[in-house]
Amino acid sequence: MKIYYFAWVRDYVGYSYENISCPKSVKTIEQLAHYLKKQSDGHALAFEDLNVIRAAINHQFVANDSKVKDTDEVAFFPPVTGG
Amino acid sequence: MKIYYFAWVRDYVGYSYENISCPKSVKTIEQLAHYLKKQSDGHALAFEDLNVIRAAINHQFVANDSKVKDTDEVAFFPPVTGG
Amino acid sequence: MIRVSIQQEELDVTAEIQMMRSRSVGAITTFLGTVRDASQDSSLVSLTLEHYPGMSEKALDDIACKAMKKWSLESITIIHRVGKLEPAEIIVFVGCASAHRHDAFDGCQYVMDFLKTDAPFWKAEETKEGVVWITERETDKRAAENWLLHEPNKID
Amino acid sequence: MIRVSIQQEELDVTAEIQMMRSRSVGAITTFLGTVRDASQDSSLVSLTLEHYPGMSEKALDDIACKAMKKWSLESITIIHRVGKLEPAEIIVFVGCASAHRHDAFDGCQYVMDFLKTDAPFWKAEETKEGVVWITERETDKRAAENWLLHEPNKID
Repeated sequence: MKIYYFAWVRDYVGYSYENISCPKSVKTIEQLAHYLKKQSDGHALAFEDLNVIRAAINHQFVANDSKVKDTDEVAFFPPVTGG
Repeated sequence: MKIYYFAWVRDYVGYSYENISCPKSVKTIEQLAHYLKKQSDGHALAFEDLNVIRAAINHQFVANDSKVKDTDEVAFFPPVTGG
Repeated sequence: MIRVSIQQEELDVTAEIQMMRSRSVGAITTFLGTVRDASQDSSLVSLTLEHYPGMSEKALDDIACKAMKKWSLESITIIHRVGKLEPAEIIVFVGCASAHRHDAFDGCQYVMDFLKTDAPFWKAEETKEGVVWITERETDKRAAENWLLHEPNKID
Repeated sequence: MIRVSIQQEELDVTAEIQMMRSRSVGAITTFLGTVRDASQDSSLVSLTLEHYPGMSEKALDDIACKAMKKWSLESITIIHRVGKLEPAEIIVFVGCASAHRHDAFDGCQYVMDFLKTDAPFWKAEETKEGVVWITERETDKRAAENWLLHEPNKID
């Protein structure tokens, strides 16, 4: 699964992109976040509070309970602050 | 009294400016308009319908019953259409 | 800061915006009124703008002063062109600079709504059939009156 | 017509407005978001804008499409800069062209309100103390939500 990180989520994780093989048990964004949290101290900091993280699947904003597939492009980032 | 005309009011009157001596009986904008109406066929056409004419005294929009003095700068024009 | 100009010359939008930029400004809203050909057969040749010199500057300044009191604005620039203009040319430029975007938007819209009803400018349209003075629009009167009924909506 | 650009380069406001002018356009409303120094001691050094390439273009196009459906607009241009910007530099340009000014104003404000909440851009402020990511503003969320509650006010 292709995963992109932006802004401070990327700063904590230490990478802007990861290609990972998830266990079968990871079926939603929330489950994916919990799985990623265990990958490193940086990941743990990044995913500490899921309330301040947003996600997108294939360039669309999605809710935490949205289903993810191995072929999806997933992104994690803080609430947007453009404009 | 200095009187300025603008847009189609000026087109009908034929002048952009007149300096006139009003009779003492002319005390308001409305009375002035009625007085001017009698000056020429052009004036008559310009002041035919006072509902579609606006006035200013010394660069301020005023109502028809506003008092005018001989030393005032008065202007007659159609409703404004700028911008 | 209020800047007003009534001019025949074209205006330089980039330069005007440059004047409004500063460290404390976060939002600049501008309105450009352009010569629109509303005729059915695209027959508008030109638009001639007339004004009441002396009164027009004061009227625009009055409107800008009221907007500055009503919203938190750093500056307002109003440039109104006069004389003969061609289709698509700029007639009026209104710019409002503020720390926040809602003040900039509301201020700009307020200035335009009152400019349409309270500033002594008149337009004459020239088509193949001749020259016709444009008459007042009922919707413009209503737009200005709406501001008197509603207090500004301070979201930002 | 919808035009979107995400770029590091400065933008030319005059050229963008030129693209939006036409015989049938009477009103062009633009919004410029600029780098504001909100610090107490004027210590902002720079603002860095990051985005999600691929998604950001689509998000801006989506917002513009919704605005085009909601109001009578001839064109919308959205230019969002990314990278490192200095105080007072332009971050975003939104332009809406319409026959009438109320559509142009509402369209522009709508695009800005949703751009603040629905487009994947992030800002980091650099001051003497270091670099800090800016957090979401509650007022921006409310501004966007307001559009979902109210239908546009067709005065013009």
